[in-house]
Amino acid sequence: MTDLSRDPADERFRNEVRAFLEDNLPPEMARRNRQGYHASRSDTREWTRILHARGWSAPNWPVEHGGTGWTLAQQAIFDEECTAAGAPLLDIFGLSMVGPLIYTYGTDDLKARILPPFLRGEISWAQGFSEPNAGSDLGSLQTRAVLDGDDYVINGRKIWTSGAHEATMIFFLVRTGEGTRNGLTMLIVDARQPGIAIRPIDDIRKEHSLNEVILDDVRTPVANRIGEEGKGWGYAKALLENERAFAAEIPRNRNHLALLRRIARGTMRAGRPLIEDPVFAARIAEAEVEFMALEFLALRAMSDTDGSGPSFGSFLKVRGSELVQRLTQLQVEALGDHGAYLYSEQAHMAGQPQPAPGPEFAPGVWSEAMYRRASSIYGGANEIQRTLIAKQYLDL
Amino acid sequence: MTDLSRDPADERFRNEVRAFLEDNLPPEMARRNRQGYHASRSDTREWTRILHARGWSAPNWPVEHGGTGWTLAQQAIFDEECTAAGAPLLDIFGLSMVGPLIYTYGTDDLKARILPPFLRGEISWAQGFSEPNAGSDLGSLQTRAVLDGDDYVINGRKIWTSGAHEATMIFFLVRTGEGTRNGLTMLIVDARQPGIAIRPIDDIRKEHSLNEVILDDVRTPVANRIGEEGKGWGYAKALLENERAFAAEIPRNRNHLALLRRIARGTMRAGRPLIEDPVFAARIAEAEVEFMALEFLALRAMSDTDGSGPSFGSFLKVRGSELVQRLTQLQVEALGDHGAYLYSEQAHMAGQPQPAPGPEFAPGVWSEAMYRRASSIYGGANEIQRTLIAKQYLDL
Amino acid sequence: MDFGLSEEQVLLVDGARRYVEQTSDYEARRKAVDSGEAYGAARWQQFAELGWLALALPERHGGLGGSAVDYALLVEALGAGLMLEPLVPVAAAAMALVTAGGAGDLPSAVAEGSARPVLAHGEPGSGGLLTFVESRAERSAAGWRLTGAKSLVLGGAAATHYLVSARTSGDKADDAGISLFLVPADHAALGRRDVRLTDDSVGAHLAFTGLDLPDAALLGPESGGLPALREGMAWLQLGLHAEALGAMDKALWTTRDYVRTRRQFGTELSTFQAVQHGLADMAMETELSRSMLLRLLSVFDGDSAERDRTLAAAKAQFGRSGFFVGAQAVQLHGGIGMADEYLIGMIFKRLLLLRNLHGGPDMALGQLTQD
Amino acid sequence: MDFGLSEEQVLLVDGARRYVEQTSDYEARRKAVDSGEAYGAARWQQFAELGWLALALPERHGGLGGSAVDYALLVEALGAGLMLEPLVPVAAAAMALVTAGGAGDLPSAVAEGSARPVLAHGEPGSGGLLTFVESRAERSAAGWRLTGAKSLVLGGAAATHYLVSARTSGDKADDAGISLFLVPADHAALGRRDVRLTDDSVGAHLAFTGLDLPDAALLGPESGGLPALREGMAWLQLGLHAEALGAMDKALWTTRDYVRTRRQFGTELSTFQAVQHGLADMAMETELSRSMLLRLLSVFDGDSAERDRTLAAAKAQFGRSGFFVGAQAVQLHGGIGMADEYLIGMIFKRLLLLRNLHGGPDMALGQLTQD
Repeated sequence: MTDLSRDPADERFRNEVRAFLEDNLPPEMARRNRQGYHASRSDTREWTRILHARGWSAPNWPVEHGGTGWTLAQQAIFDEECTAAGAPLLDIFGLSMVGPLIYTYGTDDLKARILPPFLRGEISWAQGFSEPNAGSDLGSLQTRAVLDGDDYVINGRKIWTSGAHEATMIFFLVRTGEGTRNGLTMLIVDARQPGIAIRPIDDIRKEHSLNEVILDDVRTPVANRIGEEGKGWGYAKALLENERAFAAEIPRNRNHLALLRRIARGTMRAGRPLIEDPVFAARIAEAEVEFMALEFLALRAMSDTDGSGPSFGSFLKVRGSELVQRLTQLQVEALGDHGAYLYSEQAHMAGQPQPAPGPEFAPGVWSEAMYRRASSIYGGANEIQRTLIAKQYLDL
Repeated sequence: MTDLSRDPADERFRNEVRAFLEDNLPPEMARRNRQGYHASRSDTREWTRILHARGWSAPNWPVEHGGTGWTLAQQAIFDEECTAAGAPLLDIFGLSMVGPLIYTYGTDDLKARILPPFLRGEISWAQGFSEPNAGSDLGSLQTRAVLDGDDYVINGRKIWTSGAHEATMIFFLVRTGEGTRNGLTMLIVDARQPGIAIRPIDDIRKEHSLNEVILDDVRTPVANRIGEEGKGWGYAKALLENERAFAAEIPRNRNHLALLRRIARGTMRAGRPLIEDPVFAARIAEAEVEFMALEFLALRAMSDTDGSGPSFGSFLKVRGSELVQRLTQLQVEALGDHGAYLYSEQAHMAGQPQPAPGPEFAPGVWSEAMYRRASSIYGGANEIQRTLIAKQYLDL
Repeated sequence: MDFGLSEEQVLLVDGARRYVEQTSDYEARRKAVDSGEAYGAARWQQFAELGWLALALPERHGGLGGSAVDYALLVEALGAGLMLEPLVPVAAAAMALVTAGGAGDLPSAVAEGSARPVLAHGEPGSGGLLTFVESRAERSAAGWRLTGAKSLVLGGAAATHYLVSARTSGDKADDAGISLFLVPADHAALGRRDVRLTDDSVGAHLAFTGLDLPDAALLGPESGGLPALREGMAWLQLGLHAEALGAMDKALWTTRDYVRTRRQFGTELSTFQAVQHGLADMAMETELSRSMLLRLLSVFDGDSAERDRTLAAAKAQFGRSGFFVGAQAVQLHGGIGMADEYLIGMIFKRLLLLRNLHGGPDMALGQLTQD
Repeated sequence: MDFGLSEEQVLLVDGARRYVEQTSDYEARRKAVDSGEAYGAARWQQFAELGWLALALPERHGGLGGSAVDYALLVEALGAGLMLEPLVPVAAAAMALVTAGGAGDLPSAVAEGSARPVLAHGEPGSGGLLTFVESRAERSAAGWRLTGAKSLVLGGAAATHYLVSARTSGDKADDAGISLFLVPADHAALGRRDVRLTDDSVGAHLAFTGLDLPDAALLGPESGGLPALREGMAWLQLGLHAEALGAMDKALWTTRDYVRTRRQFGTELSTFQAVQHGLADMAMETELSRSMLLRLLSVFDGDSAERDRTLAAAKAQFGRSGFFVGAQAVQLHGGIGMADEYLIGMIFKRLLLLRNLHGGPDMALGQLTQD
């Protein structure tokens, strides 16, 4: 451990990010995104455009592909400051998932057609992996693509496709052959074309974020294939592992911890502020301890740039998702009666009065707590992550 | 639910038991057994003799075999009062395990030879099931008995045999044929004979309770077989299920809860009694809630005398063992510095001064907490109980 | 003790189960919610005809004189259907009215289905402390004048009357000084806001800014409303726990059935040990909760310290178990557990709301530590 | 940040690991315990020769001037061997002496292996509150007169000196008023009781009933001993956590190896998903604890509010994780986990003792809530 201290250059960078946010993040956008509701695609695109003007719209990409070339510490600081300021989340489907696959495995033509407009905020992505009969188990995907001249023709059904209704492009994992590991291919498809039917699925919050996507003779050119045919399983695995490395969601959890304290300070319980209840305060402290350890585990994982250490991706996914669930559940509990009132996302986004009374921090809390129940399900359910730890880390 | 109220006759019975204990339980014996250390075999035998004079030495047996014929509620009250008064535990290997097998499946000769002296406190039992390569998995037992004239000749090794060094008889599950379910037989063996070597295994408390038992051409007459040859698996299963029905250990857990409160009241922590610390008080309350629910689950299980309801044996085993572990762990924690001092069982039993300073409730607490780690291992580990619940209760 | 059901109880439970099976599919519930109505008026009339609204009321008030056990069995069966109708809040208020006396024929009207009083007791800052009442009632020329606010009034949007606790003397958490007032839901000066709750039911938030009431609005003795309030809140909690038990049981067996058919990695989900053990834990939590409810019923008759203690223990037990069972059901279902159209999400939301009601399980643990 | 080891650190860790492998088998430890000795004098001399006793001491006190990180790495490696020697308590007292000043050449004697001072700070009722000191020192003709008691003095039976905290002014939990005194272990009037602890090590319980000390026994400023005490206790906690980490890591991989070979129901234990997930949870707890230790090290230099906060968080983390890992290791081992002769039980007992030290994790959580 040559150096466990913080780099002073990082603190200068933090100040630079802060100043940028102060000058460039539209206040009304910040208001919309500071609570539990999720960024609209239009906020995300607008914010991407603003960042692009500064060259910051792909914080985790290398410079040669239009990214910032930042260190992992800088990326963490950027995330942290953006989250705290209320900036909308960027399009992680594009930034952390399909984008790196394109610049690593894609043809020059594909890179040139897709990456620049994405960096300018002109593309919104969705990810089409899960199917009605294949959740965490990608080996049993059945949506099939058949080559017809210069096009693939795709037929099948995808489900739980977040944001498909607002996406302009979708990357699909489809079957082009038999077998589990050599029969899958990754294809990019224009989301707005005949043959693609998008059926909304209201989620547990009664909001529309999930979709079923029915593909009926959908065509996409061979030039939209990522890498080689039959290698999709490997790309998907790399992508999911990359996702898990960020799955501790340190910036989000830090914000949730701060919000929890704010709620506990602002809520009276039987005549005193909830934060003065020693039992509730101990529950907050337990969550904080978990956060403090998890943050350093994430730092360790990020500092392992050459991949020589053990992979902590599944550790971060399991504990990060459990922590976000615990924190949001404590927030709902702390709200007391106001945790049982249904606030409206539409009213919040439009800056209109809420249908239910309550303090200003109440709207969005329950909604986020509900949404986060999915954190332990998507990207490989936590049960599967534990099995992965046993197999990969413990070599069982 | 024709009646959820308590039977007034039960309260009269409770008073009768209390009076008996007051008159008949030797105070010095009560002193020895009121703390976490376990009853010596001689205390157990002496107490059995005392109970036998009143006809109470087999509280859970039917009258025709020398038992009391009490209702399950009466048995529960008897256990509760005895535990609270500091009476030593009776020999549950004999009372709850091998005894019922003998009077259910044994020959008249076997019953006549074994049951009366046991009821008079003249036999101490040990149970020889586990082997070095078979813990919860009885199907892979290898100790073998071969018929030779009117005797079985037994060779093999048993391990984790509690109390074998003080037992006068041991009931063994041994292999008499091939196959898992039809190759095992249950034999009663005189513990004090050449060919039986008993190697003490000091346990985690540094006390001698466990043993390895090596059987080298040990002979026992065919007349000491319980039931039929090859049916031992079925008897063992019945016995373990019977054990689990009492595994919630309601009297013990009730006593542990009371002791926990006593320690928390008697221990100062940074200038105030620990019981006034709201966080610790909440931990006690959580355990009490668990106890209150578990007690009624045990009552429900016991009231199902015709076995028409679902079997809650594994429920009680899992939650009873987890509760006893939680309570004893909280006791050690509550003791503070005195939870780290090693007190001597021998000194306690002999009424001599302890090698370490501390309040009168300190000795025995850590010892019991350590011993209870085995509660979730023996009689089918809790992992196996959960699988049994899935298979039997949930039909998975 | 005898935990077996009597013949009458078997009939009662079977009837309620059949009703739920025939009328309470989740698509119908979703439609009712989307229509925006606070409760099903036609269903309420059926409840009355089936005798369910009269079940626990004494015969002198037009009731059937059923026991708390009968009531809990009925509500548990209905709980599996996640009813939107405020049967439990209304029954609780009716029992409080019976204890307080003085509301004329109102309990009989409850039994018939024509009146739906509910308790309006909790306040934004009370956090489940029974005696924490800041709302005040003062003598006025006309009778009484009420000031204050009541939050999360269950069944509040469907109610015909509110049974309001207000202080006529004493300080905010004193035992003495609480009085009960009957306020008609259509009182012109009542500040009432109907609020959709997170479990899809509709409650109300009430504000009184000098609301005038006649003398007769006071129920029971002035400043001596606590016993009736305590009785009503006890019945409310009993009913909510019984509802939760029905919902937990439904979640358990629905999840069991799901993992038996759902395939992953070439085999049924049910063959994975992690799934089996997750379900075993759900089963244990459910049966421990049922055991706690039975314990509560064994001491339920008559106001007593042991009943209060067991109420607190039941609150803690159901809070923990209900949340665990609901969350685990969502987890084992995966994606479908997160969909609005599916019953598992509905059950989870209901159990979460019940968990955090009345100060949540921590408040209950706090009550248990006071002895 | 850079979490990689320097070349010197790799050598240090490798050396300590090799020493543990070659000298610290569990049979040897059991024999040492059964012999009744408080520590291994020969081993202590080896520690001195290897430079381990000098590692973190400043060069001006005969030390090697190593960092807290170096120290933690060494102790973690030794922790896997569950050493009975009081390296950590002595190192902590030496750092307190360095901060307090005024004990002559004592730190150099520590570095050489000839002196073994330990902190005698905790009292039967202090429960881990740093400033809770009821022992008192009063001016006397000879210098100072000490009255009070100290419990659970780690390394207390092997010590040559006790660094005793006592109040010279103020009330029992005041920040100001604590002074530090050096008491030789062979002081004739010292009431000392060596006590076997539950992890097999030997501590001491001290009683002072008017124990006379010379003027020079006071270390550092009168009534201003808190900074040195705080420094010593911080090093003590750091060392105990590093030891715990080594033990947890050992328990994890020992259990992993065990389930790979142990067969049940016709297959290796390691093929059961419940066993795999139990081990995965052990791995996560262990690595989270390691991460917390690294976090503590990143703020360890210099007395600060952030260090105090992180010390409290580390205490809570290690308390929970250590107990979980130890208990889970016993559980997955089954019967052998309960045997005295096997290392898993020894590790569990050590981790349990560490968990409950200094008021346990709840005291630490309480400290975190004060901000």
